[in-house]
Amino acid sequence: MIGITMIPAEVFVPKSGTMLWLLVAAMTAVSILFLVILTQVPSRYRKPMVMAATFICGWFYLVEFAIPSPRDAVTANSYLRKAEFNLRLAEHSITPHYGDPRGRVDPKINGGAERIKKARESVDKAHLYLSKAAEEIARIRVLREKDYIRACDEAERFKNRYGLTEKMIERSADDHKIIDLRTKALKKRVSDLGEALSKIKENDEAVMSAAAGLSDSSASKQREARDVLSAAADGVALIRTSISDNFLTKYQPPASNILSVIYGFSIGLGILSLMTIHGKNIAKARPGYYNSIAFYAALIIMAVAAFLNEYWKSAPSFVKPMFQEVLFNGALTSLQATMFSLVAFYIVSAAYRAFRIKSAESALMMAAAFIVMLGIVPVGVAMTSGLHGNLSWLRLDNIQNWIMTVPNMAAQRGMAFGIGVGGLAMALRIWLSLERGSYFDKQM
Amino acid sequence: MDSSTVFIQIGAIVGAICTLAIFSVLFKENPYYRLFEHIFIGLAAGYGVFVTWRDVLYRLWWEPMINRGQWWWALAIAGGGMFYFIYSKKHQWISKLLFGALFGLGAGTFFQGFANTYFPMISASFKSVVPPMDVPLTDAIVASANDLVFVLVLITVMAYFFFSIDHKAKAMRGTASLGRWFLMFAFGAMFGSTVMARMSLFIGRVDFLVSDVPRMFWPYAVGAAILIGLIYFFFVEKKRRLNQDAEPKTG
Amino acid sequence: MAIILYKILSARAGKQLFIRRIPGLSAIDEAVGRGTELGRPMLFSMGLSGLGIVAIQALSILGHIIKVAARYRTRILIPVADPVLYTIAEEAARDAYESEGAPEAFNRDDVMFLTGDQFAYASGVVGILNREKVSSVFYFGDFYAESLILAENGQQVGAIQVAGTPQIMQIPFFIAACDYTIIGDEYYAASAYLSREPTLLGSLVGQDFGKAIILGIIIIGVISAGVLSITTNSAIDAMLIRFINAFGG
Amino acid sequence: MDFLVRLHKIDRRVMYVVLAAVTTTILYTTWLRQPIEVTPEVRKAYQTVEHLPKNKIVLVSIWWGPGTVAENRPQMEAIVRHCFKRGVPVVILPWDQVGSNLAYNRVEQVAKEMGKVYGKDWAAFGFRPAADQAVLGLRSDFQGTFKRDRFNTPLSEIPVMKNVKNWQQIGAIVETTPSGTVGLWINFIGQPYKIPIIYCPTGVMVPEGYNFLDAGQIKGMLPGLIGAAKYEYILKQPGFATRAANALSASHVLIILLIILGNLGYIAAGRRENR
Repeated sequence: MIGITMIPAEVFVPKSGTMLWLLVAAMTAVSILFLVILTQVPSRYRKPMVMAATFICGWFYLVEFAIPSPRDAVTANSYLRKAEFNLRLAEHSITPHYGDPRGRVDPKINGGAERIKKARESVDKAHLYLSKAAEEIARIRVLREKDYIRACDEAERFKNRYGLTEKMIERSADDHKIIDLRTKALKKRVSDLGEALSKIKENDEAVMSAAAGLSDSSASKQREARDVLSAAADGVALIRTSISDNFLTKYQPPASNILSVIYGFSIGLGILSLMTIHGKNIAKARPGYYNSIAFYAALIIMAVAAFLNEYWKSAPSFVKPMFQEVLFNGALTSLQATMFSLVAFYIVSAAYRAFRIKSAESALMMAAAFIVMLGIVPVGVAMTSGLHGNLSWLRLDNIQNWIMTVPNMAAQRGMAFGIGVGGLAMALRIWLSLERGSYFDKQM
Repeated sequence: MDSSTVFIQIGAIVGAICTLAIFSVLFKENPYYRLFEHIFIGLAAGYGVFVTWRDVLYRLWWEPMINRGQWWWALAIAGGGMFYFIYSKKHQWISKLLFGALFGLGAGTFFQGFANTYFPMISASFKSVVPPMDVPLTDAIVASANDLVFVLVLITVMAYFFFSIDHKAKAMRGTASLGRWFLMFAFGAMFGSTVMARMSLFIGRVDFLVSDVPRMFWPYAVGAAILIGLIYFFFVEKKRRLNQDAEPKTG
Repeated sequence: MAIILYKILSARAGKQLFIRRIPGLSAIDEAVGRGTELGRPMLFSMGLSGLGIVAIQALSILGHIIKVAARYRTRILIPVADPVLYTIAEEAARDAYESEGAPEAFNRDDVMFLTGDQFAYASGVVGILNREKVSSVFYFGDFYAESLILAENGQQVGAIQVAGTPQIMQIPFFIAACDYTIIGDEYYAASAYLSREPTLLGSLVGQDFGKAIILGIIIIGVISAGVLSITTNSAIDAMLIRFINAFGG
Repeated sequence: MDFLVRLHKIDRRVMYVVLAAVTTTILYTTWLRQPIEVTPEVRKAYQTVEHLPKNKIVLVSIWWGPGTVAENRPQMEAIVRHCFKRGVPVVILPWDQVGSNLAYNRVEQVAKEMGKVYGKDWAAFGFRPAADQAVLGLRSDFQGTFKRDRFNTPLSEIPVMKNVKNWQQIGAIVETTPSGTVGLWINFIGQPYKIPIIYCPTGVMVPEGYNFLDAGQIKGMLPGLIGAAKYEYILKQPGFATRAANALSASHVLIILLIILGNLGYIAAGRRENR
């Protein structure tokens, strides 16, 4: 990526040599100037500025998300939507029971023949829409390809005019074109569309083979057809999202890069905090100051060894194993793994204390934990492995499985909805600066 | 024995010392643990600095700016610099400007994630509670009973989380408390299902100590442990007890 | 979203709203009180939260706790795992002390950064819990496998502990080891419940409506699925499939 | 009665010592057997290895590190033992820095035990980042993608890998992993070339694994540590996994016992107060 807007705004040209350093220095000065100006902002403008910053930043992601799809893919998208709908309809027509993969539609009873016929019709329709969508996507792909080539030519001309060096430009691996943000976005669009095309073809073939199996009324064939149809419907839904990016989507990676860099600067704050606290401990020789010395030693040795290992090409041969085997594998990962394994002990004492039949609630927790704990280990499984046939559902491993997939899953989902909506409300309050509390109420 | 094997063995011994140090906290917080806690934080922080530089600042900032001539990246200093205004009493608000922007981004990404995460969960909850007709009767009953339980649990649990309805209200009392019971049952199940993974972690550490650490380490370790224990008891603990007797307890 | 906004605005206009009791949140004040009685410091951990709405909610709760603590000049230790959050937490803490008129009670060293490494952070907090003999501990934020390490150590030093996290998998461990645990989206109700600020209460009622809508959709979906299993009428089928599909992709 | 009441408040350190002692003792008790029931997914894995051709290599992919070594290493070991027993060549392919050493050391031990020679019967690569590119590359150009083994020896000098040109010389993939990485192999190797994949996830990843199994995308699975124990059971070579499974069972039973004791004490204490 050469620049955010390399071609239209010719100011943003990569530089090299002295000019680069001058500009970097100048931009640093501008940054500092900007910060100085900020210090002079009168206090009554401060709050609105913070609110505006919050609003604009939230807006970027919200709008990117809310705008459905680019102009060029609207038609293709609607075809795909129709195809998906018909696939689901076909799947349903040959499913005797919603959401249950078993059973079959018998053509002889209960309007079965009618249902199979309907499924065939729907599949044919889906096929039709899929081919229409493919046509449409192929058409816009050609257009985007042309755009891409044009943009590349422009970038090439640009490169020659400003004498950019090889290091400063990024080339795409396959066709040696210069890549900047715009060409990159176009290239991605072309390849996305190409991929969508081949995916459509794949799904279409699967659908047609499923259609051939539809008239076979055996349960296994029907189940196979159902699986194919449902997978194809999911596939089509995926294709729709893959071609639905809009004019803001391409700015997401650079935005997240900028964000990462700004975040990266904050590591200094954290380390500074650690170093001052431990520095004070040492300076004042507080009790346990030798621990702080150990902290400093570990921090410095680790950081120095890591940097040497990465960047010092002609380092003596002990540097690499010293860092990798002793500091990283030996010390750091052992400490992490052991700290993690402490949970094994704490889980015992916590269970012992908490699972008491004081109340219905803790008794219930205890019962569920008992069954699940026994249902996973061989000893527990062996306790009830004698149950066969009609009683096999009473086996501990089966009950354990049922608890985890039915009531547990449902309860987790019920909570997840609440947390999702709660988060949404919170996000909304933040975005519109409606949040209250000491931090947010303070005058600036 | 080549030199890399030696380093691997040194690493294993260092690992054993660290492992024992952390395990010692199970008995009591002690100077040995405290020392390794500080070393741990130091190592992690040191490695964190390196990773932040290599994966973020170098790759995304320094490299494009210096090697590819994208001089405008220097402007990021303005953004990063805003953090450091928290140390100034007078100009604190500048950091708030940055935080405001970051809050906004956080909120925006949540909006984006919301639909992707929760819509599929909604549609996956559409369970048909009607027994299927073309399968054996027992299977049909089981299937529909499962779906019924699922929907029931889901609804009662969601009902429990309504904040603006008093749980003392008649219609809510039963539903919400049923929901709470289901929740507790599910929590018990989650607890039970985690035990095995955590136990295997401990087994992993034991296995590490036994099969990866060189055997010759152990006599020294036991000797050192006894020595440290004796020193600790005679010097530190005795002194502490003496002090305790001498001075009245403070704070 | 529109409903939440509407409720916020109508609450600001002065409409009275009812909120049920949430035991875990009522316990916060009790825990702060105990810290004051014992004269030992308290600890507030946000776990591994990075900057996001979970952390902002945790900061709101922190603000409330500090306000109560500042009245009695009780120390509160805040170890943080994310450098950006560390800076914000420091500001939030300072602001809270200032708004209670006790800026001198704020000690910058009480807010400390402890590395972003999950278990290094846990080991540090364990050390602090034990050394400072904390009286009460609050866990609000994103917690993962370290939840039980922290909560059991807090239990061992005899602290009264209150926890809440949106990470569902960690709630059982907090329930087992803490005195009070707030569950699920009670987490997001916390700031409204504690402050009784009309804006927040309104938002809370808005959330209820949001959940009611989801619940309604699910009930309709379940009925549709049932109907789909019985009927063979193609018009109804098409309609219901359309409905179910609306949430599928 | 007093004894019962005391059960109400067992000191946590006593529990920790008992837990550590019981687990460790059982972990190193070789004669103990608990009834093990072999499940179909493990039997399928066994059958797959049993029918592998001897002229193709088995790629053992290592994603784990010290965190899940107790679950993933026995899985790897059980399958490697089976392969060695049948004379199927094994190649270790680590994507984790620490796991690279842990896996190599264990396989070396096993090889020594079973009289297998490095280079002839098995080989190992060093740690590699960027797994997706490597997997994409090895399908068409195995030699060019990897170039050298763990000890920087060119592949052309290692008998077992000399003739591996592309996917056609790969007999099976063994995926030992603590996270959702198996999709890579399924999408790029398993599905297009019909190369069997044996999936060895940790306990928490198991439910997801059954979906792959149902869809036929993997040809067998060792669900967690218990899966490895079951595999050893079929192999009739009880090893670490069997012992570790015993230890797990014991620790579960121990916890349940402790909870029951705690409740007995609680009831007893309640009675005494009432009196």
